[in-house]
Amino acid sequence: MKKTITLFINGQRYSHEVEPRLLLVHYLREVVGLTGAHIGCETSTCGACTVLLDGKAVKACTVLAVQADGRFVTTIEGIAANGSLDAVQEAFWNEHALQCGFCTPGMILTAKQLLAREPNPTEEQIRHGLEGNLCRCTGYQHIVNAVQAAASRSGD
Amino acid sequence: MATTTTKSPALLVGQSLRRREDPRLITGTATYVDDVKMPGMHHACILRSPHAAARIRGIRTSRALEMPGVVAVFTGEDVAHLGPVPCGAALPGLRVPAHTVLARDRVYYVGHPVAVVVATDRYLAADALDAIEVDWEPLPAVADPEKALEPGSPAVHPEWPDNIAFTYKQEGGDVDKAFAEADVVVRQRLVNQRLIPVAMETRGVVAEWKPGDRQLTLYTSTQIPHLVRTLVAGMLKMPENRLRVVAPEVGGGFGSKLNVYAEEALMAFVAMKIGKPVKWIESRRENFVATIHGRGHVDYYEVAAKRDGTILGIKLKLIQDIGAYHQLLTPAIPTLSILMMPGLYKCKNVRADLIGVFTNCTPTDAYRGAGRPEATYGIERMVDILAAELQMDPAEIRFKNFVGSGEFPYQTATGLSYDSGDYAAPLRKALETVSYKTLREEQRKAREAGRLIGIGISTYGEICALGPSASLPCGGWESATVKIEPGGQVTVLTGISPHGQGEETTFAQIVADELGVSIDDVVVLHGDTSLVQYGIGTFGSRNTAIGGTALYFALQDLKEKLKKFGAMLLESDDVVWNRGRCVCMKSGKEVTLPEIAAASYRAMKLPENTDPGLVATRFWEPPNFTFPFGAHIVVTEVDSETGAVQILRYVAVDDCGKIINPLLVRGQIHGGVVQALGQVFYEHAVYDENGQLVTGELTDYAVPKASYIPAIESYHTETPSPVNPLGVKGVGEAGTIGCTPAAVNSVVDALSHLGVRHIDMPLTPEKIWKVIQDRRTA
Amino acid sequence: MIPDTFDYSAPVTLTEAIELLSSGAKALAGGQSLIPLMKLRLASPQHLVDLSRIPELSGIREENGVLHIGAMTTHYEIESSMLLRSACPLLPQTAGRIGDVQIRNMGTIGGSIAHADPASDYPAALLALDATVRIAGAGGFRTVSYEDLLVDSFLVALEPGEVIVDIMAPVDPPNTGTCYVKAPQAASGFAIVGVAVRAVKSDGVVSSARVGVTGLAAKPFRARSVEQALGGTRGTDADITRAAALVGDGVDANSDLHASADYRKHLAEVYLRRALRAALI
Amino acid sequence: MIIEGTRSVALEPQRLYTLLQDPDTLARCIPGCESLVKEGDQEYRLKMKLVIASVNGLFDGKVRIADPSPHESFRLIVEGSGRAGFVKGDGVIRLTSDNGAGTNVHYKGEVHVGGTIAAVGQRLLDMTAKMVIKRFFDKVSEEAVAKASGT
Repeated sequence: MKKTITLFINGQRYSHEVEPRLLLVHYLREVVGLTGAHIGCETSTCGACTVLLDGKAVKACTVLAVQADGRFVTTIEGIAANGSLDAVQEAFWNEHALQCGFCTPGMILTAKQLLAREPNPTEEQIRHGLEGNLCRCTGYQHIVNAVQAAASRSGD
Repeated sequence: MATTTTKSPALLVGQSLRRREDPRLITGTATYVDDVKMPGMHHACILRSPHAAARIRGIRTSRALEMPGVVAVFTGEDVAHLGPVPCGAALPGLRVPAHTVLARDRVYYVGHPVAVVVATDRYLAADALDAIEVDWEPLPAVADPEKALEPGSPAVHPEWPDNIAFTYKQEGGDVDKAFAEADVVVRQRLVNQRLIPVAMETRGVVAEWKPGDRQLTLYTSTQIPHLVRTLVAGMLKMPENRLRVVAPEVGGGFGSKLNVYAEEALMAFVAMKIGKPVKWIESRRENFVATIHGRGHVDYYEVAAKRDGTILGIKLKLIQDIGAYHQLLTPAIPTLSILMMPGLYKCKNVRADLIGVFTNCTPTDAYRGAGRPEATYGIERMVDILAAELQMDPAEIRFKNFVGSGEFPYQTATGLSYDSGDYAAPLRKALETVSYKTLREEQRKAREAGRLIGIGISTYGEICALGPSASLPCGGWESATVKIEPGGQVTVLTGISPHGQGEETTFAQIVADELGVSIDDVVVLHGDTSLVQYGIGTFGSRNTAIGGTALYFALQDLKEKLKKFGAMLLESDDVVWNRGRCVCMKSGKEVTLPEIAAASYRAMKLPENTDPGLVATRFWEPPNFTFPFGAHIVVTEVDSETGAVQILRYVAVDDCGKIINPLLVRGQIHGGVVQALGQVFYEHAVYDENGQLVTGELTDYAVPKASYIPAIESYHTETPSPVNPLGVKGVGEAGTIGCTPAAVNSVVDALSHLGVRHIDMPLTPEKIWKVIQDRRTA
Repeated sequence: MIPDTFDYSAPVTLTEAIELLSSGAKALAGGQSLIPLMKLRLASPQHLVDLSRIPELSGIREENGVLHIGAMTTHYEIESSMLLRSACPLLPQTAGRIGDVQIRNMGTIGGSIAHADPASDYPAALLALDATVRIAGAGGFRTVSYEDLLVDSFLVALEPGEVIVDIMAPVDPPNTGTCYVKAPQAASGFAIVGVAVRAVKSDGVVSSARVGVTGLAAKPFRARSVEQALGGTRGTDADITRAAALVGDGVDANSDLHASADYRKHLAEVYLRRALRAALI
Repeated sequence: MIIEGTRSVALEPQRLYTLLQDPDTLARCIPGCESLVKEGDQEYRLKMKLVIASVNGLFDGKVRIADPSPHESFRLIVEGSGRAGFVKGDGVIRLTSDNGAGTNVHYKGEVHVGGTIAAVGQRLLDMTAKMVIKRFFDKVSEEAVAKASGT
């Protein structure tokens, strides 16, 4: 009753035999060893587990690993290329868009997708776009600033 | 008063440096408890009571034990030898129920731990949990603290049928006289609803026992690793030096991790019992019932005043919902509210009667602000109610009653000594920022056009830098060790345990300035009891004011020693320390810090009465709290059709003393304000009459989302504290403390012309709509 | 929070899926409602059939003035579809109000319809659009109106072994105004009430108006009395106010932690007024 | 949670009262009832499977009839628990003639819910309770029609 799945995670191919009930977030964290996606709730509310599945932000705690079979996954560990930070990572750092850091990987990946879909978002678009990611520390202000900064940087 | 020997423009204190903690956090490479992995690690799941009150007639674990991968199931009897979950606070006559690690014959709240399953895999542990059979006999429960005080109410603990956990009184001045002489008395019942802290990372523990070394290591998501070590060692009856507690990366606390929990001792017990490392990660559902809640006040206020607005006296009857047990500081939290009763005002006559009440609910304890937001909410709402009664402007009545800037140190009626302040300054700045007069005019016009615009003001004071040791059951000092390594780099070991506040950066800024080293050469370590000297931890906005001061003094000690070595190397008595080098005043020759460090460790020659090496440790006891203050103004618009509130503007002017890093201070303010806006508009831990928590997940308990809140405009005034040489006061709770009354005052102000005087939080659209309906039909 | 064990199949043909579902398996669409329930162990299906790999269940196309939306089309695909934005803007507008962006990336219209959460967003729009649903089963295909598919809260008229294939809605004729507005519950985002309107005017007179209401009652419904009251009027503010006042008549409104029945009815009226104004004025 | 409502059933009060006391009828009418076994005087053990959406709740509990006032009213006490949580309901059912061949059934009671369904299912409780009651009376009505036409 186990299934063999093959995923392409951060550009690398992984193949494992897993129980169908294994959640993608547990697969990434415990089988593959990528612990950047965090688990903050079990009701698909908080977004701390957000990863990109075929380029789209999804909550990895509400996706089965078997559903991701054959698909491409990008985690927070995979967005800095050749040791240089992604523009959104850099902006989060510069703008102090994180405190405890627990929501940050999910927040950054959602922000990346937001900018991919809307390169010049308004503040309102940013706030709505981040509705699926809860942060309890920052009050969101610096996160909004960071997304704006990343947008203007990539627009240069 | 901060003394540095140079005015070089390169000083880092005061600069908005980006954080040195962030690279690991933004790349997903930080290690939180759930990221800790060990060979042979097992997983634990905890069975919790679904009942608020019930007798346990029996527990059958045999089916669970037969499940695949299950190695053990433990129940209350198995851990009966462990000490109770500690209550650290002491009050005269305090009733402390026996708080065992697992329930034995009876449960007292939904979420009460009953049994623990240990399996080789977390999925298998979860499966086995369902196979434990408990024979429950449900009992009547009580969830409302005021109902719990009524005669005939179910007894939470049968031994205390009145449900009173403690009573406490405090009085200053002559309250009866003040009320007798008053022109006006206003009264109001105010509720500070129960809240759930919701740190984004739930709690978790990994325990590892090494029998050969008789050494136990606990990785736990905590704000207070050393206190956990002392208290868990006590519960386990184990020598303290056999227990190492590590707070790895901690994903938010807000007071909820300023505690010692049953699971910490329980996992230690399990690891020792099975001889393997064990991990327990709290689920969010567990977190909602098994981690402390905050607030839970019902306050009855009376304020006496003269017709000109002068506040003469304040009376408060405070009912604190304790929950089923005391956690670490539960009974102490409402006493902090009482200390802060008079706020920033000169009222010398106060009386408070506090009753702590047991309910069949999750224990309450410190949650961001811990007693101080409640007190500020009380006085700041009452001042607005008084202003409305006297038809005075809410800003004017505040100016009238402020402690004057020339009156510091100011002795309050509750026995505090306010350190420094200029309370009018932030209010003036906030009023200017919003163009108050124009804004009132716009409000009047909007009202004529049928729009409901409100302007809410709060001016708050807070007690920070907790605190002098006499005020805390655990001691209130803090420690720092600074090591200048042989190569000249600096390692700081701080007794605080930051988890997002940013001291790896701010402390490095202080070190870089004091020693004149590059910030890149400074490493700040914390959170590991085997690495760091004893410390108290992170809470009560104490990190920089106390921990930073301990660091500051350790740095002064090292500078003295550096000078001694410098004098020896320069062969001169007339030397000064000048940012990274020791300079001979006569010859102008100098030696650099790395040269001195090398010489001190090599120790070919030593100055007289001086040991080799460059290490200094300081334990610093603060002489007083610090008292930050500020003013917040909130402009809101109420949708008269739906009752929904929109925040049009939020202006915060905070004075937290000297600012080390403005960027980080702003972050603290934003976060605090939004957490408070959660209380004002969304959050409420709702129990039904049987003690079921009906807001049991994030799908029913709303915390603010990015789209729910506006941009926060954050400004500062800077009044140094004389309590510590850095002049800092603390900022971790300011936003939470200043916000709730300002926001509620704003909404009430929007409806004031309808005769609305008060609405309890959370200000949900339905509640506001009903108030408007009632007023319009009245 | 971990689901019970189950078997899993991911068929690539509809026939295969129907066969598996006929033997008692449960369909998995986007999983955004089902997986949380499974994690809470409130749902424990023994066999999940993942429909995501069946090509004919995806995609949006127009055929003879009728829009066909594959059941496995995600909320985001609907929200961002240029075709729908011009031909039937009510659907993208509604899809854009569902949950959050991550949920919209995974969740599907077919899954949402089959789950039939009475506070979900689509029902209001699909009722207002007079949508029909094509269903495949062992015996072939059948088409039912969306309204008839809805039986009760969380209950649709799907037999075991049946799969929703696509949802069909007409292209908006000229002079059509549509709008979906909702009062979201602050924690979950589900509709406390949600109101969708599709109104067509000809010669300045409302020739047809359809109103779908979600969240208000145990079953989303069409507010026929409102529709009748509007029909034939010029759709002025006064007409709208008069018609919207009828929305709660005779409705047994839901009441829960988040909103009382009275408040829900009141909100439905207010939001309906707003939706009608947006659609008509 | 207070549950209150009225239903009309096409059977006169005397016969409806008898029908509602009959365990076989109840077993057919209680939604999801898998078994109803007499355990004592007016007391039954109930096993039911409640299916709401994907939620599949198995409940094991007791049904007790108390304070019978023949043809007029009785009290119904239902207790059940399962993995999803536990439910306790206590209500009074009153039958009054509708002055024709039928009965107005008025029910009022309190339902307490605990466990997972209480913690996470708040927004569904009210409508679920209504739905269960509706399904119950729909079945009772069917039985009543059968009874009425069968004589």
